[in-house]
Amino acid sequence: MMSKRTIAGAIFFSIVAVFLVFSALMTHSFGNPDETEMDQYIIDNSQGEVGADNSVTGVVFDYRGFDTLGEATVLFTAVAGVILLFRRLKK
Amino acid sequence: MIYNIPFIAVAALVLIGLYAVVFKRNLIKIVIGITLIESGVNLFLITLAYRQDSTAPIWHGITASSNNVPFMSLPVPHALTLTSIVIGVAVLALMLSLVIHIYRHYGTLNVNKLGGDEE
Amino acid sequence: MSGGMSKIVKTISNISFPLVLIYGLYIIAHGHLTPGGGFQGGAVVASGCAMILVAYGSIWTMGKIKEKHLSILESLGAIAFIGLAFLGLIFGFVFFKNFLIGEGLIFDNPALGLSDIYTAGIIPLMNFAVGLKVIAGLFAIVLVMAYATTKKEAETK
Amino acid sequence: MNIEQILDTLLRHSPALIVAIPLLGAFLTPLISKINDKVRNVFVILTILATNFFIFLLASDVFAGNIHTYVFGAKNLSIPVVRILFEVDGLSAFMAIIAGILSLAAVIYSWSFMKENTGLNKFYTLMLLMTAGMLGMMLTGDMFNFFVFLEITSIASCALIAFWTNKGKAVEAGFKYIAISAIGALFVLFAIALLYAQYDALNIAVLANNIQYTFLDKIALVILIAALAMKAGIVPMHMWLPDAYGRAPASVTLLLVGATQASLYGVFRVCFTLYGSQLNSTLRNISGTTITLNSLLGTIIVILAIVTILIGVMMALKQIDFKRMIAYAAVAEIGYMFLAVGAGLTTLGTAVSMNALKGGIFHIINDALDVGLLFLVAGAIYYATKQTSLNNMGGLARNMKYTTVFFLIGLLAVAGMPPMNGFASKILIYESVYQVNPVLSIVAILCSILLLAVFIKVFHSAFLGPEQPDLKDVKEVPKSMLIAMGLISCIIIFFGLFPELVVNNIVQPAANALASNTSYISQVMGVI
Repeated sequence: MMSKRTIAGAIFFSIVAVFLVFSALMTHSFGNPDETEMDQYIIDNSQGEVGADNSVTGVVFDYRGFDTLGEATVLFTAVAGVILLFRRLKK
Repeated sequence: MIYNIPFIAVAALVLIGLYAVVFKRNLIKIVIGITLIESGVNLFLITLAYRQDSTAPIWHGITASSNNVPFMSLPVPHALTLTSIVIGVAVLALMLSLVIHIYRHYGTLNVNKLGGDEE
Repeated sequence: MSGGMSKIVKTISNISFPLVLIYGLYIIAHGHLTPGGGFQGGAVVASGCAMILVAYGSIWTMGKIKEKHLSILESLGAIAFIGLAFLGLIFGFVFFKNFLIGEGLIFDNPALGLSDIYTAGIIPLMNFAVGLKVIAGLFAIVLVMAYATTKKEAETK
Repeated sequence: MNIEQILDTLLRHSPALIVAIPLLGAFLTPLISKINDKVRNVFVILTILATNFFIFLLASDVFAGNIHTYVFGAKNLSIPVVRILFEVDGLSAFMAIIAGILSLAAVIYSWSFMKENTGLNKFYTLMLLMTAGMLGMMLTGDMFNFFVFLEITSIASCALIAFWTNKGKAVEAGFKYIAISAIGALFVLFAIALLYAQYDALNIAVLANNIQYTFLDKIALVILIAALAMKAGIVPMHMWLPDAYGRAPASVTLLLVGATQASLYGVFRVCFTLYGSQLNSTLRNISGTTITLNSLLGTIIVILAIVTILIGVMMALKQIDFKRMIAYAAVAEIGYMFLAVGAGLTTLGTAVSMNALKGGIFHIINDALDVGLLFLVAGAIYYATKQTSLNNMGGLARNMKYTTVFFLIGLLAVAGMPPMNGFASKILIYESVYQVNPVLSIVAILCSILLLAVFIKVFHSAFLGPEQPDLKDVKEVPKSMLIAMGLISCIIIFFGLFPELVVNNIVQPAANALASNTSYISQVMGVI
């Protein structure tokens, strides 16, 4: 006997499964991306513009530095949250 | 040619995680399911970076004007994955602390047995 | 649990902790040259700290360092990071501008095109700021969670 | 430098500063709070005030017709767009104003409301982080950056929902919220990766310019809308919302309203800007009638909206917990916005559509203010009486005069009665929806009347009626809470008295931004 919850879950699960399998099959074949304009620009220029041998670091701290600020903020938020949750409740 | 096997693996990972989230009743298993979905998405990002016969996007002692410039994989997905992993750690830490609190209050991790509060 | 693990474990972790520390700092410092960076190196150092925490027990560790000190360290790292971004606004006229590149001061772009430990503008500085933040942040999370769970166990016994 | 040049420089940098100032404030709060509590509270309020100053500076220029872009780390845009950029158009500025007002009211309110609790340093840090996250979501022009800010907002709000850790229900609500939002955010990331895989771009304008509407794009569209609508509390996935709204401290709930609307903004951005140029494309021809994307999408949204309104109102009728009742009313209000936007989508390009969009957008700010005010009143009652159940309240009007007035204002505004702001926007929605389908309009009006009935009942039992013996010496709440409620009430009455002014100056630019995405794209793509 299946509960209502299980049935709803199964429907949701199967819809997502169809979507995921289709997207896995329809994506460009592995190793042959169609467009690489932005990434090729970064590979070619990261050494000259940023001065970093490691293009990934060039992306992380320069081209997409604002994302890294957000990422650092996420960690900061998590630390603040965990300390808040385990605080002493009485003064 | 391995065609789209890595993408199928992504779909499989995400689906296993989603299965745990939807059908399992134990909070720790739900948390594991969410981290599995996250690994699947990270794997998807990192597979997008690969170009056939490419090396890591790091210049070792050569410049872009040298003769034998290596063929490199795409750097942006690497950076996105890095960000996504750190975000995953943060979410995991918070979820586990909440699970600890829930266990303290109710003495159980079963979702069905929660509720019926003291208030 | 409160007394930590056996003497062997404590000794071994004492010996290996400096190595882990050096390795993590190396990864942080070479972030713009080799694979790695502030986050990865910070995670390595934080795992070394977590090893000490496991070996000695959370109550002993809490006696040595409190989570509020770690929280302040983390704040300092975050302020250094966003402060560098604000310095870009002041000196380079754009938020997050890599203002040391092309200025001829420290951490400039080398003429030959090959980068080294002293190049890449604010990236090495940002790596260190993020590294400090990640070390303090991850260690604070582990410490607080471990302390909260052991304290509860000790109370129920 | 004279004052004009300074203002000009500030205006140019304001998109970055709007997010950077609350972030810097959040990082400084742990250090500032070493001094003492009062200095910390003043510092937090000053930070939010500074943020608000920049928001209004930027918004005043954006509403004059300019779109601002801000590239991080470089002076000018370059093609290909490799850097993150902020792009502020009418819709973004409009949403930023909401977030600014809500966060200001929330921090002022917290001063007295949270005074008795421990852990306030972290509480204020998280409030600032949540504000920064919301504003970042609203201003960003980059898909991945949007995801990062989405995560900041949801992590901060989850920790704040579970603030009262001694109550099991609060922790449970926090876990529910983080689980739902983590899964939602991961699927958003998956959809972003799908888009990246095809176009090698993350910038919204670039993606909107290149989008082909392939099969993968359709999948990405469905995943994005479903995940963001889940976070916005649309009906099949609204289960987390009453719990989270009901269990969080009142000032946090106020910010949560803003966070929900930031997700709503995400839905609008995806539908109207990212896929905006594809909205008129024909999907299928079935025996002479063409089905276009906008009509299909609009119909789905309208159906979801009607169900959302019905369920919200029906559940609100049953509740005896004050905050949960308001939370279900909030669900219904979100339904009204979606109703208007769905109606606008089905008739895209006509005058009716423009009116519907205007009504929907005007209703976003009205909903934030009305529901927010009611939550603050509920918090005030909890502060004074320590009661949440409506059965234990009675005769509060005798001792809490100001709170009663604020509740009356909120009640009339939520139910859409003149002369409040809710009337101004709901009448726009009814008119335009009536032209799409009269039945929908009638259902919407009926539900609105039911909402009025719900709150009249509350007003009668909690504020009038016989005085409860144990509530005899209830006192009026402290000044800071009254100031926060008064601030919101003033804006509500102002909007209600001069709706034309607001619609023409603030809502119209936002509606224009929804109706066409060409200026958004050309701002980035047309530079070179």
